[in-house]
Amino acid sequence: MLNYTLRRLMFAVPTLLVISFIIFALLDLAPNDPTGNLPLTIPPEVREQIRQTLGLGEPFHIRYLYWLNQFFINEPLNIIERIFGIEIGNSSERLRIRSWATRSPVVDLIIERMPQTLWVVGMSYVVGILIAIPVGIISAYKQYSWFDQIGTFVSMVGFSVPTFFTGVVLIVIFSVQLQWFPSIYDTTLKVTDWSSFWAQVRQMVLPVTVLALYNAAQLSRFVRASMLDNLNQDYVRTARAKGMKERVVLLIHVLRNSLIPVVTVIALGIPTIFSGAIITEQIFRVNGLGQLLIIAIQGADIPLVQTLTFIFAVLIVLFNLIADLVYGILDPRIRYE
Amino acid sequence: MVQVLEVSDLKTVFQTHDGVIHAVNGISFSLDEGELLAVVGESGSGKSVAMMSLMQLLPMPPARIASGRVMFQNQDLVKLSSSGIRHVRGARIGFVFQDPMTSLNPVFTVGYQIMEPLREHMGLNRKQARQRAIELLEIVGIPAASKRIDDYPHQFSGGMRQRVVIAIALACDPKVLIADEPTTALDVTVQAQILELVRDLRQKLGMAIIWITHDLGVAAGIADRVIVMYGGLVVEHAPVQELFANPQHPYTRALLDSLPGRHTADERLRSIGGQPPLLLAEPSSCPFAPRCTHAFDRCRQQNPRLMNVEGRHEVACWWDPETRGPRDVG
Amino acid sequence: ERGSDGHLNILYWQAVSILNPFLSGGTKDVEGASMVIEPLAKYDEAGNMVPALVDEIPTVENGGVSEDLKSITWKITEGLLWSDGTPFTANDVAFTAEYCMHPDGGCQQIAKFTDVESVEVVDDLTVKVNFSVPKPFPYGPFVGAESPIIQKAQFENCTGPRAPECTEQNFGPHGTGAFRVTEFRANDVVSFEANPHFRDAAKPAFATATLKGGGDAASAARSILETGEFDYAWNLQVEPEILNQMAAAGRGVVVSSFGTSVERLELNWTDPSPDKGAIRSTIEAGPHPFLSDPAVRKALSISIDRELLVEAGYGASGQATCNILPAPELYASTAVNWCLEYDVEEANRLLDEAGWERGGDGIRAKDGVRLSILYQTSTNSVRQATQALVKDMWQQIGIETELRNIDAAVFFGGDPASPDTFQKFYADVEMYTNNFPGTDPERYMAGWLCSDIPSPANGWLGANMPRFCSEEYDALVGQMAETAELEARGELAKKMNDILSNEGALIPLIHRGDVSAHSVTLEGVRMNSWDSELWNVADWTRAQ
Amino acid sequence: MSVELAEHPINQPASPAPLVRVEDLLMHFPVYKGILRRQIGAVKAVDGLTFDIRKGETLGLVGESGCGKSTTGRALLRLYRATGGRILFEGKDIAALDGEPLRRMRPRMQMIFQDPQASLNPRMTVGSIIAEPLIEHGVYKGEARKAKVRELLDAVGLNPDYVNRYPHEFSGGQRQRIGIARALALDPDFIVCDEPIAALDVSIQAQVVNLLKDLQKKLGLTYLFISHDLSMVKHIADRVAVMYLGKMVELADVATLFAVPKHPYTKALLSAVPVPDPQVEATRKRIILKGDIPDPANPPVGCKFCTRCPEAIERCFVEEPVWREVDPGRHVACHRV
Amino acid sequence: MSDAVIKPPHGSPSAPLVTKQRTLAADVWRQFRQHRGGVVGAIVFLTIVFLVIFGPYLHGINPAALDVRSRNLGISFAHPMGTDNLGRDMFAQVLAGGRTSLSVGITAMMLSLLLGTTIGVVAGYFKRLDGPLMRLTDLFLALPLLPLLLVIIMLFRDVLRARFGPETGIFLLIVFVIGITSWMQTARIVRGAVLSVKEQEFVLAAKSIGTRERRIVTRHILPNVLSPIMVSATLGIATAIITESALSFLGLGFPSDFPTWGRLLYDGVNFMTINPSRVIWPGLAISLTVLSINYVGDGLRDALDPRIRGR
Ligand SMILES: Nc1ncnc2c1ncn2[C@@H]1O[C@H](COP(=O)(O)OP(=O)(O)OP(=O)(O)O)[C@@H](O)[C@H]1O
Ligand SMILES: Nc1ncnc2c1ncn2[C@@H]1O[C@H](COP(=O)(O)OP(=O)(O)OP(=O)(O)O)[C@@H](O)[C@H]1O
Ligand SMILES: [Mg+2]
Ligand SMILES: [Mg+2]
Repeated sequence: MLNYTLRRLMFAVPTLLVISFIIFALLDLAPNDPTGNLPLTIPPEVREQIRQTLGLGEPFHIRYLYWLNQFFINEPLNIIERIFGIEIGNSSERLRIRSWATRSPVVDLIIERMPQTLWVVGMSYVVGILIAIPVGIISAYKQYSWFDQIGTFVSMVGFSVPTFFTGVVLIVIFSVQLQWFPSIYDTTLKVTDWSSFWAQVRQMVLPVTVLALYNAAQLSRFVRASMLDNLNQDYVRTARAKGMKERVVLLIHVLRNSLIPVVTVIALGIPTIFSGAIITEQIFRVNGLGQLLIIAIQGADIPLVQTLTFIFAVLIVLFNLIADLVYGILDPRIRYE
Repeated sequence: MVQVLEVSDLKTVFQTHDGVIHAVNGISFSLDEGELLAVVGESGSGKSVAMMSLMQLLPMPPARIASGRVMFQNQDLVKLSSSGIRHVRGARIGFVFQDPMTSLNPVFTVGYQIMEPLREHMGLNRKQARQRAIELLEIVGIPAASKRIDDYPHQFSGGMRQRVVIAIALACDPKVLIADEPTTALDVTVQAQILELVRDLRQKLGMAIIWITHDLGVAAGIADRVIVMYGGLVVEHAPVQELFANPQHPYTRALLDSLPGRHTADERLRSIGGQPPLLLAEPSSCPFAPRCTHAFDRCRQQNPRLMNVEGRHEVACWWDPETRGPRDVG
Repeated sequence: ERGSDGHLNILYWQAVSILNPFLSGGTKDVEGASMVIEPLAKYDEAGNMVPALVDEIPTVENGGVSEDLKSITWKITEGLLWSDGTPFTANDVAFTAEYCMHPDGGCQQIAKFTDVESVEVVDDLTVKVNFSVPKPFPYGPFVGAESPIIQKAQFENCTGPRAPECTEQNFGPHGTGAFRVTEFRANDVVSFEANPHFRDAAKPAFATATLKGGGDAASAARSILETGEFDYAWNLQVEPEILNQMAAAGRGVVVSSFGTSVERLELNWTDPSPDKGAIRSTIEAGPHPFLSDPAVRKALSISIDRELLVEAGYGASGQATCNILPAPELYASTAVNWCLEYDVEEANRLLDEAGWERGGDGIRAKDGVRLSILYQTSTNSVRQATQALVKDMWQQIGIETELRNIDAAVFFGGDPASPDTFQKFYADVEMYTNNFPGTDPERYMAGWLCSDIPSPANGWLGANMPRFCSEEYDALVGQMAETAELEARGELAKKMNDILSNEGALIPLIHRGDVSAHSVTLEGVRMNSWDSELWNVADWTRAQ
Repeated sequence: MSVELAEHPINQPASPAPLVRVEDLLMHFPVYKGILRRQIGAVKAVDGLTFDIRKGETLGLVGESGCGKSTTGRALLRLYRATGGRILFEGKDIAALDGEPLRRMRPRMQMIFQDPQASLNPRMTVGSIIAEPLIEHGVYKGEARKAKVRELLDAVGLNPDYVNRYPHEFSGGQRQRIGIARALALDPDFIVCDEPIAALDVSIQAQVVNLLKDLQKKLGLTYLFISHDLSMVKHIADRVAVMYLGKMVELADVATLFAVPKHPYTKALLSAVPVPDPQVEATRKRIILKGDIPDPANPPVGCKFCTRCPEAIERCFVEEPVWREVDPGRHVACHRV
Repeated sequence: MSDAVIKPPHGSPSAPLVTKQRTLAADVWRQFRQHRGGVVGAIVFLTIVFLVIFGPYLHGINPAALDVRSRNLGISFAHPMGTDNLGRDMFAQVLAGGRTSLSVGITAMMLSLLLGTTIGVVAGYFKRLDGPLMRLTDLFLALPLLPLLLVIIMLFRDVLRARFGPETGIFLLIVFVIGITSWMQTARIVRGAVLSVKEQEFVLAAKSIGTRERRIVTRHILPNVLSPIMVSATLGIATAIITESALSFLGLGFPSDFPTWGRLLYDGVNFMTINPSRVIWPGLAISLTVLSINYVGDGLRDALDPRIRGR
């Protein structure tokens, strides 16, 4: 198991390097331009000058090496410094990856976005899972019942209706007509007491609902399929023959086994928490990492896009690894290999 | 002899897309204290369904117990509620299934799986249960039981896994143990080990056992009485010596005949032609009639009931091997 | 009374990314910064200059501008304080010029400082800007939201290449404006509180404010007009019927004002056909196969029903126009209004006369040249609606149109490798809006000089998209640079405007206003197209 | 009634020429471990076998699960590439053959599998399953092929009109007949029967065994009959080989072996077979082996059987017994013989 | 024991003699008819396809015809689904949009299936290629989509436009773009399935009769991994239809006056409260299509599996 992990980690490094190179090259080739969103009143010569000061004049491979250095050495050092409050070398001289649009270090921007992303997208993922698992269990346990049929129907509809549509529908109903929930997420809200907590909950309701429904739609299918696979296994009969309660049979014996493949699906989905909710974040102005990425792409803020996409790539590779590990932890047959 | 279990006229059907499958068509038998009853018959003859019906272990739907009584300790098991039967399962009747590879839950330690019924039915606490689980593992002959108790099923060999399954079934000192082909998936040498173990346990614990098998050799070696099933019916029932010495039903005879041991190498084996019945309707005639060489008109019109031949030997057949003609019935 | 009206919620759906307008020329950033830092003088909603940090606007008459037009002297109001409590002096003004004019600083407002030779600190409260050439309009530096004053003490170590590294400063500049920054989250939200050192002790009325970003225009409008969650929202370019419907809820008011923005079609005078290869869309490629025909250009213009475009896409925030320079009043020509006349027959007649015959499919052609137009613009729902309408109108006169829309970051970007930039103009017609900052059109009109044609030689830089080249026009531009007198400058500008329209270098469509909305409870909003919309945020109050 | 073939004299004198000769066959499956996936050992599934199979005879191969019976069978047919040793098929070494030459040898030797369900592609009709070898080797075309398929079905006692059915529509015994028909399609000389009756019902086993015998008589086939049902092996085989943990422990004439087993393992095996006669069962003396079969990746030193052997002496724990001919035609590997 | 019963082994009562040749198509069809969901799905889907193909001829209004004076109309006899904000007939647009959306959805799905299946099968079957191909899959999962699209479109748009004309060119481009960015899930799932099918005995059986690798893959492996492929296919169509709308919205897809369902839905969202039919119809069209294809897929999966077919 440990060996396996180390082996996978070892392979991850070259994979990531290749990915980073391709991302870098791709963005370099892409035709959008950081000055594209400036007002046309800024004359072309000035734009050219801006482009030069952004470092676009340097040849590609030099910029790539700079970026690698910044990403793999400087930024980690900064994070270490920040955590431990120490200074390693001349930290003020250290070049950092800076966003072109905000001129601030990319890593700071990303850290700033974390709370709302985790709150909203992460919570929606959690809620999605919490909906999907019981729905999947009941659908499988009562296969072909009306509950199962409706579940299939709803999840297919949920899957086929895009979030830009459901989001606006919810806003029109719950913010405009009923005025129950705000349509705009306030990222400056700090939870200090019950009323601010309540405000936080209220502002999370709509975006979380939209995303959670979408996530639950997909995941519940997985849970159902996996439960069905296991319900027919012999050990279920053994458990019943031991006189275990039906609840125990289902929720301990079957569920634990069914969750093994599901947990890996869940783990593989976690990177999408950090990247996948672009549209919903836009609609409710959650302004998390998704919105940061989309703004960066639209504004051709290449350092920001490079860093974000590369972090996503790292997360994907990492969670692939974690999925395998979780599989091993849950499944003793693999653990003891 | 004291009867611990009495089954009468048990019928189980499956409701499927293609119609109702009559898997068990009114079987009756009884089980005495401390006795080993073997149930033999070919695949699909309803052995497993019958035994699982006793314990309501079949998925319902599609299965349904159409009629019958299963008297066990003055209770009709068929009429018990789902929580009522739960207190019988595992606690007073243990069950061992065929495939030791799949009948243990792969993600829990064997200890956990043995302790589960102990805590559920006997109200033991964790420590007591664990103690008892180790004892049980020792009883079924697993070396270093206190160490192996925290292992997972996949760390055990097939024979050891089957021992664990037996240990689970024995956990709460059941009155009756039902074993559904517990050695079919095992090697001969391991099968011998398990059979030895069971002989041993019978002596020590003295419980009644129903042993499903399709290996007549196993039945011969272990049973006190044998039931032969065909098409969801009991076609013959006799003490073991009697059955092998004096088989009455053509099916039993054919079965014994098909065994290679009774032929010389240059002889062709005798096989039973044709297919087992489809069970799409309740049998109105003898289900074996289409494959039977001795069948005559009555066989195709009337389904024989079990008739006593002599002593505890019963057979359901219109044909009499003694006279090689119709049986003399009232 | 300062701080008595609680909290002000402003929504800019394009989020503010930095509060230093010298490092980002984006409107949202400039306007966001205008809550904090101010120029010496601002423009009011009519386009008139009003003093902000000075007592009066320097002119030749009051001696503030030298006779030779080569310098301007600003006298700073006494007793002004920065938001950190230190005094505001001429040094800060001079430093601001130094900061922006640093060659390695990448200052995005450098155009404001064109021809500035030096900025002298005469005394603590007097600063003099010297130009290298006579400046008939010397109000470039330090006027308007694009050229505010930053604090020397704060930015001293941030000049040149270090400018981008001063994140703290760029995100929270000290200013003289009504508010000061308490928290800055790039591309998300800025929190402000009232500036305790603001020059008017009674202002601002609001104690705190937030400037939220993100989302799209329609939902921004909704949050003012329908849910009432916000007080003010900027740039609501949404289909008029949607705005009207939302406004019917009665929670907010839509306001608009007109500046110099004109949505126009630029016609490619050169040949953009792909088989020309590298010289595609340059003078060398030769004249356009059919847009070089004045009859076609004219027909294209008069066959467009501009009123319909306004109705469908702009509503109250658009006016049909034939001028590329529709404002200020002084410069607005009336000589080219012929094109406002929507006249399909006339257009058809023109084309018939010019020999463009309709073919079997109803599309006109002459000598094997079909009137088939590739019409590109940036991606934006109103623009796509306009495209669809124009396509339909041109269809009526036998012209076929293929539409294309391109992501704004690509279209308006200057990537020389991309085929889709508006400078390269690999299409027959392109549509976008342009305007000029402030009120002086000189530089803007100079965009159609022969020398300003984008080409590979100048790295496709240049503002002359139609590749229009006329000696007469170039002469007029030269003349304007030497004319100081306002009336005369107006005449010149009108002449240039008329040439462009009559010749059909471009087809002006709509004089676009800015649209914003504010809550019915918010008072004191004076929509301004010449300066930041938030220029008078200090005067905003909450209705009781 | 195609099975009712003309009676041939039974047990024709087996021609002495070996059809297949196996010399020191080794089949090791490498075990990789560690971060670099280095080979750290091997599962010695078959560890040095030497024996002959004579033309026209049936060699029975018995032994416990995992002792390497299937591996031997598969290695003989070159479904595995042997780690060492020679496999002489009519004097030609096929152990080193590869690619097209090997493919051309395939028609000579075929296999019948244990699980008739798993060895038939559930998505192919019986006709196409049986026709596949004919197509692959291009021996029959068009109508002739159809005719051949029907002929084969007839030969194994299936109604030729079943060509368009799918395997699941048949009973276990019938499915096994399909597998036999497929093996016969190319007129092989040698067939490895890998537990062909283990998955069948008692009442059906006899049919299949009869069929195999009939075919052998009719077509002069040579069988390697792998089974753990000793009573059936006794019935069908001419000679029997007993395997334990990758090694052969005893090889003899069927009658001799069952009458006087020499190797302790053979003795134990024979005594473990239940006899369908209560009288015999009640009086029989059983040898119950202790413990489990060791891990073939990590076999004991000395005699492989020493860990379970009731007769083991000290020498058995150090020295591996050699495979020697103790009587004519009788091989044993045991120190105690 | 002379009384043992010896009877011809064939002629099982469960399988009455079938002498009639059965064809696969007929079998599949017979089983498919049994699947209620599948049949309803097929009827709905075929109705949609029929409407989309022949509807424009029956309805007779040009979807591009503008009439600003009659914009944002509700349902009327002349405009069964009302009009949009430029006065275009919604029904005509939904019909025209369906042609594009369906053809993009189906072709893109097929391309992504083809890619995903090929890669999945090769990775699963050939052990040596497994590692590299799975890393490639990781790579594609990690690539930033939008810049990738921008690059692809920049590189190929003009070439394709010149060769196939603006509409077909863009069509090919979109199908290509969606195809190459959505095959990864399929590849993973197929690989997993292949890994388990590969170990089945019938594959070994095929090897033992000398079947060539290529045929083993096409005849034995592929048909047995059909079911996960079907699942990916049904989900793939939905994703493709929605991705197309996102592309169009970004200006990377079809020209803006070229309706597709996704685009109609997107454009309609802001008009939802003025004219609900702007979102209801295209939304319904997408959902119905996806649902019906899903049920058809379920039915087909069952029908194609002979084990289930027999029941
Ligand atoms: N879930 C089910 N649905 C429908 N029919 C079933 C089901 N389970 C069992 N049957 C049918 O019931 C009959 C009896 O099956 P059962 O499992 O009892 O046979 P068995 O004698 O135990 O055979 P084996 O020796 O193969 O275990 C068979 O014909 C079988 O097809
Ligand atoms: N492909 C393989 N890779 C690694 N080990 C293998 C492989 N095939 C078989 N083995 C191992 O080789 C040993 C012998 O296996 P084999 O299948 O030949 O046994 P067998 O005698 O046929 O058993 P059974 O009676 O269960 O069929 C076993 O321990 C098995 O785990
Ligand atoms: Mg059974
Ligand atoms: Mg085997």
